[in-house]
Amino acid sequence: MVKRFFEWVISPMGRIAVVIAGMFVFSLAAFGIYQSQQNPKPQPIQFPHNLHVGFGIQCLYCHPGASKGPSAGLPTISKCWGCHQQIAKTQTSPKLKPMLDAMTNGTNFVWVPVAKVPEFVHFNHRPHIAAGLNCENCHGDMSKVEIAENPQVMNMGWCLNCHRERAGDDEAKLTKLTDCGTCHY
Amino acid sequence: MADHKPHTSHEEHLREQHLMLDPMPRGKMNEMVMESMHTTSWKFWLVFGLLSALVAYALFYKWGVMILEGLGVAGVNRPSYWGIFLVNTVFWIGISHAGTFISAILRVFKAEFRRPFTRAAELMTTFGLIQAGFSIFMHMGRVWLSYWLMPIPNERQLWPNFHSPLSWDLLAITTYLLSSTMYLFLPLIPDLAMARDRTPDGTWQKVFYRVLALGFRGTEGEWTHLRNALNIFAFAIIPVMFSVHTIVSWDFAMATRPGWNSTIFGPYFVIGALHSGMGAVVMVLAVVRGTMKNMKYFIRPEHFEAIGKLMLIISMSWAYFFFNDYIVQWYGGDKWTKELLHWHEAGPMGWMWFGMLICNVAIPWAILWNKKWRSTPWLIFIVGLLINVGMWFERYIIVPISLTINRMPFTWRLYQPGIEVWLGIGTLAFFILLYMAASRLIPLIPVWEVQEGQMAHSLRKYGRETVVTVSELE
Amino acid sequence: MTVDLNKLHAVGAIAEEAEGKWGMVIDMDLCTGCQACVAACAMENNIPYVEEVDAGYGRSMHWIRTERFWEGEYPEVKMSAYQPMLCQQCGKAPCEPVCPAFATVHSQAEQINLQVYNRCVGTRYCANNCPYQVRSFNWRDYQDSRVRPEITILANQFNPDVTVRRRGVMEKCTFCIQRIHKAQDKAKSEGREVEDGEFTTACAQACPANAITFGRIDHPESLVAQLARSPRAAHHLEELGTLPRVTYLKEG
Amino acid sequence: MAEEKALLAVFSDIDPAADAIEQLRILGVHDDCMNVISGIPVTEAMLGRPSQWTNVPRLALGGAIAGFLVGLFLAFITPNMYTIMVGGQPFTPVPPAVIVLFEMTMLGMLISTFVGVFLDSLFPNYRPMHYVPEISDGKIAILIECPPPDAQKITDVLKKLGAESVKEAEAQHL
Repeated sequence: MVKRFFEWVISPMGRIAVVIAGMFVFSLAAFGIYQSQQNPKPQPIQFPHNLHVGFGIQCLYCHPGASKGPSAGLPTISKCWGCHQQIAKTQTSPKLKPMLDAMTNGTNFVWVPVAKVPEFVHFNHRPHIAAGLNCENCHGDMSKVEIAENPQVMNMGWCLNCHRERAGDDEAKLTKLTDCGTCHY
Repeated sequence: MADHKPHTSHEEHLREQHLMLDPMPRGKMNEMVMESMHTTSWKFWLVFGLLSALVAYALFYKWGVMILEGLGVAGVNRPSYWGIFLVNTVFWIGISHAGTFISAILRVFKAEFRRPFTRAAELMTTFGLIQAGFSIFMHMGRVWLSYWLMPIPNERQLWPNFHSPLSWDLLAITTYLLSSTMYLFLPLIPDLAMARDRTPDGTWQKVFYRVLALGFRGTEGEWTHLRNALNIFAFAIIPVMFSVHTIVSWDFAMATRPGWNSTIFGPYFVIGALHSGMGAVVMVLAVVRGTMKNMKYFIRPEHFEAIGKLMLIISMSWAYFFFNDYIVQWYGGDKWTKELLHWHEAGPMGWMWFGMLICNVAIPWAILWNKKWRSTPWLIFIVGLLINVGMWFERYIIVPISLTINRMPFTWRLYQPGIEVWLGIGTLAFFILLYMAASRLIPLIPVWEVQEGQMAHSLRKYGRETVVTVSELE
Repeated sequence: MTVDLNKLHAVGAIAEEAEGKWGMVIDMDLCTGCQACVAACAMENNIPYVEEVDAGYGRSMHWIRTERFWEGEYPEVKMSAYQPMLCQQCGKAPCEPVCPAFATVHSQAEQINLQVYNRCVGTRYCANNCPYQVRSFNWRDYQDSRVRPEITILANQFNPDVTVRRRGVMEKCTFCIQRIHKAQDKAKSEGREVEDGEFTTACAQACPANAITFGRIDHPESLVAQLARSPRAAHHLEELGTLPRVTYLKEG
Repeated sequence: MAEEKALLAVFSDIDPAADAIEQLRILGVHDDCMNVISGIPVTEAMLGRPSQWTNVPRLALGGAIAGFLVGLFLAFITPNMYTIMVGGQPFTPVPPAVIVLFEMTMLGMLISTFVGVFLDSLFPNYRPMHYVPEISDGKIAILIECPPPDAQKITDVLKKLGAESVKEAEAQHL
């Protein structure tokens, strides 16, 4: 049996099969490494979400747009400064130096959005909040993460699963929530 | 040739005429076929090199430019959203019909003249479909997303739209391409085994044939499985072939456009496909006979004569269907259709309409009725060429010229081809290139089928006449 | 197993289709052919600026166009009325079933035709099959500043509510669905229904002669429904059975 | 298997081969222990051999059924996974479904026929096998498996019947 297998392996078809199998294993490994090595995107300041949420600051304090319109918004430096100017550590901490510099120079820094939908998707935060969803339903529990990461693969299947679940047996609601024109136009 | 029995001059004449009655020792025949594959002059390589350059430039470079820049580099515009891309798609699918027609329908009906050129015709099917695939992918605005048309499981549960004739088309062409490739490969296995046996060890050809021959020896079991499979294929691929071009015609016939919405389009397209396909087969056979060594033994005037007869019949059927399509549209009297018919004949491209009728009807009828003329390879080559030109005109009239006329006169505008001319030339060059490569790699003559036929044929005297008899091998 | 046709939207949908939700009435008596609607639509919907050569070759991409016809030979020319032509938002649209990728679909929520740009692969079958010839195809990357540097300054005026399309994608009038969504969202947040005349499409808003009226055609008391009941009302190519949602008021 | 001996007899024509098969049967060689190798499809009837069993038609039927089921899935199930309204048509119209069913049935049938040849003939097979290349030139070979004591007797009979060569079959790389 072993001998026959060996004979088959050295035959042309066997070699091709070995090469294909090798490529398959290699691509699987490469994909796995790629998946596990994605670091959170670098931000101008390595903003610790867990610390701020731990202080009891609400999500909507820094991202107020979520309850009003399409975009939740990312805070500007003056919003940070509102609290941080009263904190002594702001002046000394090396981690907060970019903010101090930016404030003294009058410049701003640009946060890198982590939860982004493609440009052909028109996502609106307001109806989602109005429907009773909480931030952590989509963005994960920020009291546990230090640097914000997107916990979901935000693709259309993920959106639709939730839409279908929440519509339940309500035909009209399902029609509205699975309509292509609700998000794509 | 190598025959020891005494025979009359009539018998000799029959032998000379019919390949099936002119048996040759099988070893020698194999030798001839192998020799034809290995005899390659500098002219072959010159043409091969030129065509390769043409394919690289006209097909791949130009297509790359088009993908990067968008379809604006082509000539398609507002009323004529489909241009030469679709013309070429229909044209190449049409060409591909000849292979199935010859090898499947003639196999089912046991038309013995098919034997030496079934493979040449089947190669046309596969290569023609590859060009059709190229043409249809070129036509797409975002070709890199073309996999969305395939039924692939996905997390959105979005599947192709099976209401659309294009989805049917995709299924039909995929089915046809796969099945015709398998149908090409199955009867090729014994010939690959033959080539493997006659190739010296240590060459790359040996490895090539060894891999492709799959270890075929010719045991009783192998032959039985192969013969059963070929029978199933021959019967099953015929409806597939008819469905393919019917569905291609439905791309047009299911639309709301005046001039397209016609119930006769299905059979009309199928006959048109056979028309151009047979023309193409005859051209290929004439070229193969003229340029490849030893092919004059295999491909004889009798074959051109037989195909010529078929071409004449198909040309008449095409004329019948054309007239059927025309008179119904004309008599129906819809104002847009009338406008369209007038545009076909008297518009700026009217020469094409008349050229189509001359190439597809007048010339075949004028030449093919004569047995001597249709047995002359160069003459029937020209007829085949003209039929293909005429059939290309026909598709051009159906696609961009008919699209010019719609129900919104404000948008009427004539179509002027752009980069698609290059791309069309590229597909033609690629077709010829593939064919040239195949002619040196695989036996163009299905040797075992010819040998089987020669075994089955015999001459028998009935009274004062010697007639050809065929035994039923299967 | 019995199939509930109503559940499959097969029977119910067709009956419902005949009515529609949003509708438009265009009064050809009032239209002066000023092209304000064309410009407004282009601004609202990020319609690319197609250069002279392409436009001259029949590739202008406007979602609404003003068709003009004349009768007779040159000096004795009689102009007929201007005819703004846009997507008729057919109830039974010929463009929809022919798309192999489900890129052009019927919105069951809004009862209009949708073009899903990101799903479009560019077979252009829908445009061929549209009897009104109102679909436009992105022949080139007209709006990519990497391809056309001169577009960079125009990029600032893009409407953020509408996708910027790229090459190889079909597009067409959407009845300004972004405005529909906005109005519905606002009304919902205030806990009410959308009122007639609360919003309108860009073309109707821009029309100086008020020739275009837009609104809920299924509310009999709305302005658009009243106008659509006018004896002058007609639909384009009605014989094809496409159930257009745009009603034209003939001259007279 | 070890005690069986394989002989390969090469004949130049069908007639002596058919005679040889008959003689072998008289000598007590069972039909299952013989195999005829030829370069063209010589039928079993010509050689007086029992007809061969083939699974290809059954596999083709199975493939057709599988293809039909795939077609049913595509035509009737997938449109209901994400219901999208197009042109006021029902989600699963029957006439287009017929086309899908037809194409998928044919595809399933033809693929399984093709695969059936591979399965039934044990293709691809690159192990060394009993073979002589002359077979493709028109020779007919009979492969006989017999107990070693009978080998000499069989060889003699076959030689007498016009075999061009009878030798112990060697497995060789094709």
